[in-house]
Amino acid sequence: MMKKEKVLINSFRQIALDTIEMVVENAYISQTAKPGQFLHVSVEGHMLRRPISIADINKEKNTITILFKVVGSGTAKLATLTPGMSLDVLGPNGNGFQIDDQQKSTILLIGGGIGVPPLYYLGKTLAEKNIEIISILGFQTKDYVFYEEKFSNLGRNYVVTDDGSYGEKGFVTDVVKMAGDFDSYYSCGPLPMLKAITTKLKGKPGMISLEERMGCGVGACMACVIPTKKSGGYKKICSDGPVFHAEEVSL
Amino acid sequence: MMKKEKVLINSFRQIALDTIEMVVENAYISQTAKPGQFLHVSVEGHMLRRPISIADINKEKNTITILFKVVGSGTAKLATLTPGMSLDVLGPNGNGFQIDDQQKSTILLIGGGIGVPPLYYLGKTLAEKNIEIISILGFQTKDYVFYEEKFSNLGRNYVVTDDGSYGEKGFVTDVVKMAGDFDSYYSCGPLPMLKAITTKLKGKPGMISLEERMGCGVGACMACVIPTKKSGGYKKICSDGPVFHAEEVSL
Amino acid sequence: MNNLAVNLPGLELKNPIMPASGCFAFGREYSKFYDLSKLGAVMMKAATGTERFGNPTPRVAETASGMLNAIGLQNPGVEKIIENEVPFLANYDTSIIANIAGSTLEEYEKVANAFNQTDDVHALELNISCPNVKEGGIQFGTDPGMAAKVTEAVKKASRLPVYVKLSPNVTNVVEMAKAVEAAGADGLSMINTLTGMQIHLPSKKPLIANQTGGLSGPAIKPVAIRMIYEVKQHVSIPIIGMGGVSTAEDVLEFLLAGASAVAVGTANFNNPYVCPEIIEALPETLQKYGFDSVQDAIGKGIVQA
Amino acid sequence: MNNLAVNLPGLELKNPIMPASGCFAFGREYSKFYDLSKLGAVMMKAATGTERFGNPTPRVAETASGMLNAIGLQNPGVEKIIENEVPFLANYDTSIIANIAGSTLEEYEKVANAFNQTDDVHALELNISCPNVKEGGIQFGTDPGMAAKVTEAVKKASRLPVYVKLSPNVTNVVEMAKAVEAAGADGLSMINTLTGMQIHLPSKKPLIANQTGGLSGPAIKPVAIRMIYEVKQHVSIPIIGMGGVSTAEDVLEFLLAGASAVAVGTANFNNPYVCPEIIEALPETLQKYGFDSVQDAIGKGIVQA
Ligand SMILES: Cc1cc2nc3c(=O)[nH]c(=O)nc-3n(C[C@H](O)[C@H](O)[C@H](O)COP(=O)(O)OP(=O)(O)OC[C@H]3O[C@@H](n4cnc5c(N)ncnc54)[C@H](O)[C@@H]3O)c2cc1C
Ligand SMILES: Cc1cc2nc3c(=O)[nH]c(=O)nc-3n(C[C@H](O)[C@H](O)[C@H](O)COP(=O)(O)OP(=O)(O)OC[C@H]3O[C@@H](n4cnc5c(N)ncnc54)[C@H](O)[C@@H]3O)c2cc1C
Ligand SMILES: Cc1cc2nc3c(=O)[nH]c(=O)nc-3n(C[C@H](O)[C@H](O)[C@H](O)COP(=O)(O)O)c2cc1C
Ligand SMILES: Cc1cc2nc3c(=O)[nH]c(=O)nc-3n(C[C@H](O)[C@H](O)[C@H](O)COP(=O)(O)O)c2cc1C
Ligand code: FES
Ligand code: FES
Repeated sequence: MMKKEKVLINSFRQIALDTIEMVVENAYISQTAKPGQFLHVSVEGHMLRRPISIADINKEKNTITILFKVVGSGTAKLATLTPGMSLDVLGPNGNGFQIDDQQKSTILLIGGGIGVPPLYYLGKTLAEKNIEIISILGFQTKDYVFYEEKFSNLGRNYVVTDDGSYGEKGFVTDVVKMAGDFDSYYSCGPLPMLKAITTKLKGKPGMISLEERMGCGVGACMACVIPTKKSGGYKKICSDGPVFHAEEVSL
Repeated sequence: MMKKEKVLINSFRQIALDTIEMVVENAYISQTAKPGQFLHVSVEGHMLRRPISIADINKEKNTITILFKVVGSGTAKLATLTPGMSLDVLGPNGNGFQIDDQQKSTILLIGGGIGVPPLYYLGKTLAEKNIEIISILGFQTKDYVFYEEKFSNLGRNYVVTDDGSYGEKGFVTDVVKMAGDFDSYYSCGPLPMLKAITTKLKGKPGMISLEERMGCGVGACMACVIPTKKSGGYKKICSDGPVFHAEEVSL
Repeated sequence: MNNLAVNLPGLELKNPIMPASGCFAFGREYSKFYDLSKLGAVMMKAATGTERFGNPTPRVAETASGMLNAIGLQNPGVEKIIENEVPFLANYDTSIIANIAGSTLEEYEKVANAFNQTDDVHALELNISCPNVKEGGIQFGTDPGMAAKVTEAVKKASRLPVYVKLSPNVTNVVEMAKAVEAAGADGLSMINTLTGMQIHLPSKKPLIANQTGGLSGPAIKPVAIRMIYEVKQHVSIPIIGMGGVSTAEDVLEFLLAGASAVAVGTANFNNPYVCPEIIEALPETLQKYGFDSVQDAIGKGIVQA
Repeated sequence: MNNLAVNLPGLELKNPIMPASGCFAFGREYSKFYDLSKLGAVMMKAATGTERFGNPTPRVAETASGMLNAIGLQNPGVEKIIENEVPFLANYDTSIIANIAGSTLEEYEKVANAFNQTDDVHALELNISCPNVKEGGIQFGTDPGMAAKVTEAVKKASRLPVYVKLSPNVTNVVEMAKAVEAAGADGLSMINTLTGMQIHLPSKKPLIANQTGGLSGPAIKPVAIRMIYEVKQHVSIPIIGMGGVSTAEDVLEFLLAGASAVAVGTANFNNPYVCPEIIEALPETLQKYGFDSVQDAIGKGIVQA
């Protein structure tokens, strides 16, 4: 269950162009969070909290790793913080990736840009269950690439850049064939990427993690909805998601 | 002439209840400021700058001392700063106390609460000219008293508290008689105090430093006006003042 | 000893603090953070005659000290709200205010009548000012005559006290207030959001899918205070104030301006505990500024001009 | 290469940036910070027929991302402005826009006519929306008929192009814009301040001596953008936009919403260099979002609904 918690910034480093990795300490969140959940981070001088995915957890050390890209004033403000400072977060928020404990299969992880982080904690968790992991990570250019090594440690890994400045050239969908056979997929990234993937992999079981501008982040304001395929209604990304079955939602 | 300058915070200490003394470093302002001028300080997250008087200057070290009382959100924010950080200020602003270089006389300084600071740099400057200084400093209670020793070093000094918890009990006006003879006076403090003083000392040459809520702080917005006695018009406290002849303005 | 209680038509409030409509859904989410019995009341999300899906996304944008929203009245419809949501809230020791909306007079009547059939709702908040509904094109919230008409209709359709929620997007809010008072309103609720827009530079179009949205948060507090101050001097029905409240000091400012109770909207999003924290801080804040009770402070900031 | 120039009635602006009326007096104070020739134009402080002393103090209050002001049109009167202030500004290579105000139709005519006699003023900004003047009780700024009347009168009294400054405190700003366009306005200037209030807790009364004040600053930007966006689609005269501008991105947002030039008010108070800094940043900002020139961006954010 989500709580309002103070987390202490333990470390802070830039790991790619405009991309910061922050390790924060908090017992409650580190012990309870699941892959795919996020923190809803209060940023000084800003009305609304910022949703940031949990990228990794170290339960022994009570730490949570988050990665964020500086894209606007809120993330720019976060990028001025230093170890020793603390953050006010709600967390862990939302429902994470469903993991079938019985699964003995091959899983494809497909991440795009700043959608990559939640897949890392997912992959690590799956790998611990001896599931075979293949990952495809897409970035704009070489300068934005991060966590390649970490994913390589989980299994076969492909990096793609839009301009070919690193790894394969093109989009993640172009590389799916190379990845070979797999049973189901998990994906997170920009909407156009998710659209392309769910279209390309239609029929395959898959889960996708979505983004939308949020008000409350707890399910109360109806800001962050996504139309569902059957009922004609909406689901809330913050509380029903951010992870959905690929077939469930209309992108 | 006022400029927009960055000043570096050299030291920061609490010197009385809710009262902070900050020493900041800036060559331009320290070399050009006169007693009675102020800094117009930008405070993060606040639309309007805060006017804070110059309490002391050290020209050798290029430093300016300011004192402020935490009364609202702006001063509370300033109180979270630490040495090494810098402030964006306009300064030196306004016209300071007129000092007659030829003066060979006795001067009475009358300060109330957070109106005391500008009188210190004034007193120091006058003392360097071998003018005799008598000072009366009024505070709410013992806990708010500051700079007593510094003023004692300039000459005879009386401290008054509203509740008598330190020094004399009562208002600064009650002590004026004790102070004995003097030629002219300089005063800064809350409006009721200035009203009482200018009434009591009617006829004596005096200069008073006024406060008003400011917009621009540079004379452009007409926010900070004070009615003048003769012309029927207004003067601007930020640019025509903050120091005025006691007879010039209608309090 | 401070007394936070306030009695208003239909509402015996143990304290004057309630979450504002649309910022608290039907309470379930925030009930995970604290006991809703702490609240003076809960203003439920707007109910319409039938289910509404609302506007496309993005539905919110951040602004300086505020936010824009164009949710578009997404709600499951009054019947489901009565069936599923009111009973949940009725478990708590707090007053329930149902916010009712519609595109037509008939829809308002239908919703008002439906709530009239239940025992657990204590008052209606008549939302004639939601800027995000375009259907029908009728501006209930900006035309005094239309506002009076819908107030009368709702009063007829329900025994419950009616608080009419006024829009700030008008030239003359006093005229609106007088019109609905004359039409039988038991109280006022003000203000709803100011209509605003943000243009997204990368896409070169309005960020909110609905183009315009309602501006809320501390940015609009001065407008809310001004309007309440003005209206209070011209009506004798009580006002529930709102618009940018996030501290006990803000609450006192609203009370002084003439509000008898205060709703907290946007501030819940940054701090889910904002309502109970304000309630806890309120006695000390009242005392600090010399008031014995909430009742004592109402309208005390009004100076005859 | 970016082109910042914009040509508007009476105004050949080398760039679209100008300080807003009342936030820059007559330029002397800020001329100590930078060369006023950098500015596209200067909008002078309101001029009235005779000297005005303005309101008692306090005249300003800080709000969340904004401020309230009730200066009350303090100015030395149009004659002295023409004698002492216009010649000073005329030393600079920038356009001069005279903001004119009055309590009566006759006073407006008088001021307009006085500026008509000078060579150095390039346009008039007709301030029908100053919320801080109560004399006469006439609401030029909120009644379309009155607004048209004063526009016509001023057009007759002066050969200079007239930009009518609209109030945001109206139910229907498009109606106001159309009324003054039909009455001969050469352009619009929008928005003036939103009427607001702050209550000072320690003294238990409105902080601003005038009770209400005009809300300006980033807090009101979403309202300004919305109004400009709405009006642009219904008039063919150009709009000078304002309300909370403090960066080159803000300027681009106003251009996209339909403004042809942009005034900067409150932001000068925090950063006296804000205008030249925006002018310097503007070419890069335009380029970043794919525009060749200011002209190119005007109205490009408008999506047909
Ligand atoms: C469930 C979820 C998980 C996310 N995880 C990460 C992550 O791990 N790392 C990361 O860098 N980013 C992540 N994002 C995106 C991140 O929330 C935005 O980049 C961030 O909010 C931008 O804030 P800003 O102030 O810098 O940008 P601004 O554009 O100034 O923000 C303005 C407003 O828009 C919102 N906003 C802007 N972009 C987005 C977006 N893409 N999604 C949602 N709201 C947005 C902001 O929250 C804010 O309310 C995630 C988003 C969601 C919904
Ligand atoms: C010329 C001058 C010199 C001053 N010198 C000092 C000094 O040396 N030390 C010191 O502690 N204080 C000084 N003050 C008062 C100081 O400016 C205020 O205490 C301060 O602005 C309060 O800011 P705040 O955000 O804490 O309070 P808030 O009440 O939150 O401020 C809200 C707004 O009101 C303004 N305001 C509130 N009180 C005053 C006031 N008394 N005078 C002017 N504006 C006010 C603030 O600047 C701000 O715009 C001086 C004021 C003036 C005019
Ligand atoms: C996301 C959101 C949804 C809202 N939905 C409603 C609503 O359904 N009915 C209503 O009357 N007001 C609605 N409002 C307006 C609020 O109840 C309140 O009047 C306004 O936000 C001002 O208060 P605040 O500044 O504290 O948020 C909504 C506001 C927000 C921010
Ligand atoms: C202190 C102050 C004084 C103002 N005086 C005038 C004025 O004399 N005439 C006028 O038309 N507008 C006046 N305005 C309104 C501004 O010109 C502008 O329309 C408004 O402040 C919105 O812009 P901003 O948010 O950039 O300040 C004044 C605004 C302020 C803050
Ligand atoms: S952000 Fe409020 S419901 Fe999701
Ligand atoms: S503060 Fe603007 S004129 Fe003094």
